[in-house]
Amino acid sequence: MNLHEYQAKDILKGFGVPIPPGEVATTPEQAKALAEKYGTAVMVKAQVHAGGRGKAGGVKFCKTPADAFEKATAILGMQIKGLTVEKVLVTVAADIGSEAYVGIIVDRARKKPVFMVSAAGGIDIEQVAAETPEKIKYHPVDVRYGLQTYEAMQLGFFLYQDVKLARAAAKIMQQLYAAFMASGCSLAEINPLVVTPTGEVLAVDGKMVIDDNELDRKPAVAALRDESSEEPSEVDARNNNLTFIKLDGDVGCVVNGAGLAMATMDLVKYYGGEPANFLDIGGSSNPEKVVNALRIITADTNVKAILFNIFGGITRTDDVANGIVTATKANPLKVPLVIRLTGTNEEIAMKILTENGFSASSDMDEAVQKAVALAKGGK
Amino acid sequence: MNLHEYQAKDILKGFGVPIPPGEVATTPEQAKALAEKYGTAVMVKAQVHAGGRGKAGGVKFCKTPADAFEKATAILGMQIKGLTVEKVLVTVAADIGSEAYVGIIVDRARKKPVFMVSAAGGIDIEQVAAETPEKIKYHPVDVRYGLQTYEAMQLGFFLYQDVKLARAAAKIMQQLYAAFMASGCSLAEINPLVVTPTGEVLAVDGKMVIDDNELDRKPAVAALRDESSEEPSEVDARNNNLTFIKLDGDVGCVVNGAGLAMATMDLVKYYGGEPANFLDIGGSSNPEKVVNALRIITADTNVKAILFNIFGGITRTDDVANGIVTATKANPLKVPLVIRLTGTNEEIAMKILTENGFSASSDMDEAVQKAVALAKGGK
Amino acid sequence: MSVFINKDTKLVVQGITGRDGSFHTKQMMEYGTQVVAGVTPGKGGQTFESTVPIYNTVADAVSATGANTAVIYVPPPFAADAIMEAADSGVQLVVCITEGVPVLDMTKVYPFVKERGIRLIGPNCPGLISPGESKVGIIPGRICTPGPVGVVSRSGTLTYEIVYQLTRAGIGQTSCVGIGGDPINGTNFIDCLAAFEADPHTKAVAMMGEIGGTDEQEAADFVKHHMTKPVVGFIAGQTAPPGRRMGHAGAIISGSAGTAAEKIEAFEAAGMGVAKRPLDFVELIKARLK
Amino acid sequence: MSVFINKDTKLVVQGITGRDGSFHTKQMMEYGTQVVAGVTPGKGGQTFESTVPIYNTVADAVSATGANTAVIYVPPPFAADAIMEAADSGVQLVVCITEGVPVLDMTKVYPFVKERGIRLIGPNCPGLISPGESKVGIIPGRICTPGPVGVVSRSGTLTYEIVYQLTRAGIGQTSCVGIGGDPINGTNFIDCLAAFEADPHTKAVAMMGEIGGTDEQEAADFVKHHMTKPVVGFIAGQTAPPGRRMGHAGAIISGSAGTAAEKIEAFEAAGMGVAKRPLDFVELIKARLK
Repeated sequence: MNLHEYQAKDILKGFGVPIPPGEVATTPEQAKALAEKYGTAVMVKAQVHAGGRGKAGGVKFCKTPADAFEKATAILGMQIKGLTVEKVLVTVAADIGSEAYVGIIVDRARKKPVFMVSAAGGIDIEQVAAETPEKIKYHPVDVRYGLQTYEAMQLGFFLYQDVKLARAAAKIMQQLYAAFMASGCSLAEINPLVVTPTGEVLAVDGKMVIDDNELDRKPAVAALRDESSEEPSEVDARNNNLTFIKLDGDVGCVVNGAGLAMATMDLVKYYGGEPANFLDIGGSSNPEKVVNALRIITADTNVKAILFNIFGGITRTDDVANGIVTATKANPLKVPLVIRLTGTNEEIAMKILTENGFSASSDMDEAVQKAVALAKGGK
Repeated sequence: MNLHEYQAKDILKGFGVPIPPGEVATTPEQAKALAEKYGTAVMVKAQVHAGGRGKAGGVKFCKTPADAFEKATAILGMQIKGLTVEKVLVTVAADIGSEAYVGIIVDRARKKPVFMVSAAGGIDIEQVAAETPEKIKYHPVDVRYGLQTYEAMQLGFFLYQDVKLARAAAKIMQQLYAAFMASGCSLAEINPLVVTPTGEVLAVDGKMVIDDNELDRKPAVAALRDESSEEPSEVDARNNNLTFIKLDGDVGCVVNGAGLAMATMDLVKYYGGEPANFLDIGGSSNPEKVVNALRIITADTNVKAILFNIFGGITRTDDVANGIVTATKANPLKVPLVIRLTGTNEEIAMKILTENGFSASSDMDEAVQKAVALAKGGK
Repeated sequence: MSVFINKDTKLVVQGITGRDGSFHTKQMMEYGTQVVAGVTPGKGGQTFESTVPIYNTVADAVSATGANTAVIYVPPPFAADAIMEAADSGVQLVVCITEGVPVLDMTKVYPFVKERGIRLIGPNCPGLISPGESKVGIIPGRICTPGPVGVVSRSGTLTYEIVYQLTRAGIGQTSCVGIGGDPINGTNFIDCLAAFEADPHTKAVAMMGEIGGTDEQEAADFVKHHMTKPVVGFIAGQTAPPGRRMGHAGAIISGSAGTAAEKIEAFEAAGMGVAKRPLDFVELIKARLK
Repeated sequence: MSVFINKDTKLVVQGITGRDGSFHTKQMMEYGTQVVAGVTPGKGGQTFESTVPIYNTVADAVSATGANTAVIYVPPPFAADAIMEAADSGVQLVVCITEGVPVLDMTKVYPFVKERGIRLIGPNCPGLISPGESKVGIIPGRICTPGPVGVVSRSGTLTYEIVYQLTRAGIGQTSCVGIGGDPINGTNFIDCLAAFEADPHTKAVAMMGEIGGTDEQEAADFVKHHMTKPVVGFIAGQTAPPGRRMGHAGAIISGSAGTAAEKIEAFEAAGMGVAKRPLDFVELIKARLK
């Protein structure tokens, strides 16, 4: 789950990271009032889950409250990478002497959180990594011990020669690490970390991505989810414990397991079709999930055929069969349905389906080819 | 540093440990008022840094407020192992179904905090350890990971068969561990941990000993020190960064290093004398320490001779010499002084002493024999 | 005849009385796995299906029954603790089926398990099966048959799919190992490839990867330099749009190091067979067993 | 000729610009120790005494100078971090002089150091000296002289006392190691006894213990079963009242396992010589060197 800049900054502030004052506005009037309150130049920054806000014109410097009003008017309602800007962050504009990058990600290979720091901040760290990799220092953290002061100081000295700045940066890195761990992040970054002309070290932008698996035990973090900034069908799916990603094709797919779901999409394409979505009903199944999956898929008017591909392990195929029966009884389908189903409790499932007038195959290639053909209006 | 029961309980309560309500009283009137406020039977418990309070009559059950007044009158001012009771804890008397022991100490051999738990609580755990060692479970904690839930549950099941009680105890152990680590303890214990007839698990007594080395960085814990309950000369010494323990002999000893200080005491005894104290001026020395050491030792009227035994390493013997000169100029000594001094900056030290009319030896046995003789009025 | 588990595997089931745990324990018992104990705190002293003794802790279960392997079916918030409990109990192999374990929990669990020299498989995995000998986890037993192919996969159901197709084509398996799709797991492709290379009965290996991460590239490198046996690989997610997370934490293309194209290229560079779709495994493996 | 340090010891001093650090660095340099670097954050680029380069971090110091040993003179709140920094920098030996390190810090530092296979001596110790070769720490150099006796002690100044008396009696030392009196330290008696047993130049060992703990008893057991060389022991605190802490965290008699009488008994049972007072070492060692 992505957090907005203002949310990430609120968390970081709670861990002691120095951040310029700022508040959220949803109207130009509010933005103007905040600029007046701060009595200094401000930045007005679009709060959307998209990178490249600056390039898209979503981040503006405002000298006066009137200026803030004007810029907020322009930014609010703007579209950035398909997302509508509903909120702006109005924040005191910091004097910027230098810009550094500080980030933490969970690294698969090292099996640890890894710091990435670079004195070349303010821009895409991916670009720095690609063009001048020597400007990035990577530092894995052993979570059994946490980030020690000496490690933070090594990172601080990588950014700054001056010991005062290095110490300030080291402290911020320890605070960032604490926030990262406490919030259940998979990524947390400060970009840019700024040194002002007076020698203050400040976090001018902040980003956090939360591991979705943490949300159940971190209700305060979970409450930060902003559903207004996401695809409604994906929100609906998530709220029903389904993993759903909308795509542009016409073959609706309901699969259990991410690997098989991807392989199913691949096979749809292999046989000349286009998947309409990725949908994983997950491991432990219950009929309700199937009902919700069908509701979400059929809401997409592009869908011309629906393909179930279920290989029962922990998922019981009889649960899936029951779900199909229940869902189609309540809301009869308007598009053809192809069912492929095998594995745990397959016999029971087949019986349920047959008794309710459905046919099902146990062969994946056969089912996919059939669904692709049906979507094309064939058969 | 020892904490009083009420202080330890306050800390444990802060970590969530369930504890019967209680407050401190310094007068019988206050004790009575508290008993009235709780409206139930209470315990009145002497708050002194001494074990065996119960056997000494310092812990009493009081059915009524009048009873509490009477018992508090008896306990306040009472002497327990040489310490005067200045405070009592008035606490709601818990119904006691069973009593267990839960403690954590830092174990030298395992180099870890170690839990000791026993269903045989309420009495001295040393007695249980000596007589029925199989009734104690020891569990070292790897501080890199902390006390995991499964470990706490193993301990919980060692105490209680019932899963609800085991879970409650496990939670308390995790809270106790958190309090232990956060407060910088060398020992923390709950004895007894009580199960009430209604199935509540409660900490009815609590004890904490803080590692003195933690106090500088834990001001809130350091502030709990109750100097009124300690030997004044030892308080004075500690406040001047000296380690001092008053003994019954007549040879005052000023030594640098605990090992050498003990060996000096041993040697005093070897040559027929009795040391008046243990006094370690520590490693990094400054003349001020010597001044304070002499002040504290000479306040003891038993002292008949003073022996300095300084072997300079990190301690500079010139600092010690300067201290002796300064202190004796300000307050001329009334008892003879024997100085043994060698090691770092010995030449400078000897020069300082000679110039100021002191003689000094570099031989320990010689100096100790001389001091013993002087204390006996010889030479 | 197999890797990691065999006829001598003595299993303790953590979460044996839960919905999934009880269902799959029955399946494992039916398959012939020696299920010697179950664990559910508070149910110590009871029995499961009138035969399997239940204990309050894994330590109790292991000391009473000599279990050497643990399988975990507990909800995600308790999974990390369950893995550590198992790793501390004396078993040598821990298989964690639970899906949804927070990745930061695994940053702590991983060194804990490694320090004890224990093998962890999973989390978020279907477990493993050595056909005809033992099954630990949730892989449906009837889709497998004994034979010469080692199977290793990051995916659950995709594994079943491929094993099922192999079995239907008469190609049996020594062992099938689902290593799980989470960013941090206990056993990786290389661990399994090395085990299959060492197993005298394995003659060829089928390996199913996914987009995201670089495990498949490293595995390909291992195949190139350390394997004498033929390996056929597959990558799921060839058509996945970049930057979107496809269910598995694993199935996200981060940077440029995790696309299907790169992984397939690595397979080809290592001289591995490459299956374009699951069904292709049948012919590719068949050709390599000759 | 020595254990742990010798002519090839290349030392980095942490806290080189502090009061104690600068004083004792000069002493070590005068003694002939190769002090190759110092560390004080913020003073990187400067030099100490115009000759020793100062770095901001130990890692920088080690990579620039090839230091293989670190000695720590930083205040107690920073000592644990300094030990870990040194242990992570590539040096093989870390000597922590600092007194007053919280024991819970050491519960974390100890496994950190062990995992890296580094030897830590201390904290709260005087360091060590191999007379004529190298001195790391604060043991006064002029009280030592080369010779055949290994010295190991929990105490600081008591070590000096005994070494001084040996030297005055013409008995030299291979190495003198002060292991420190804290409850948790990096190197114990047994580590040192084993090193002296393995050192061909050491012909006898003098060992100074204290009341508290059971380290001396375990050391005696080691002497009995694994040492061919004679060992003479001493216990400080024979007259200490029970239950009182005598300065050192070590010097407290807890339970019944740490009295002087018990320790002396263990020495005797192990066939060790027992010194009743420091001076006794001279005759006891002399007799054993013949």
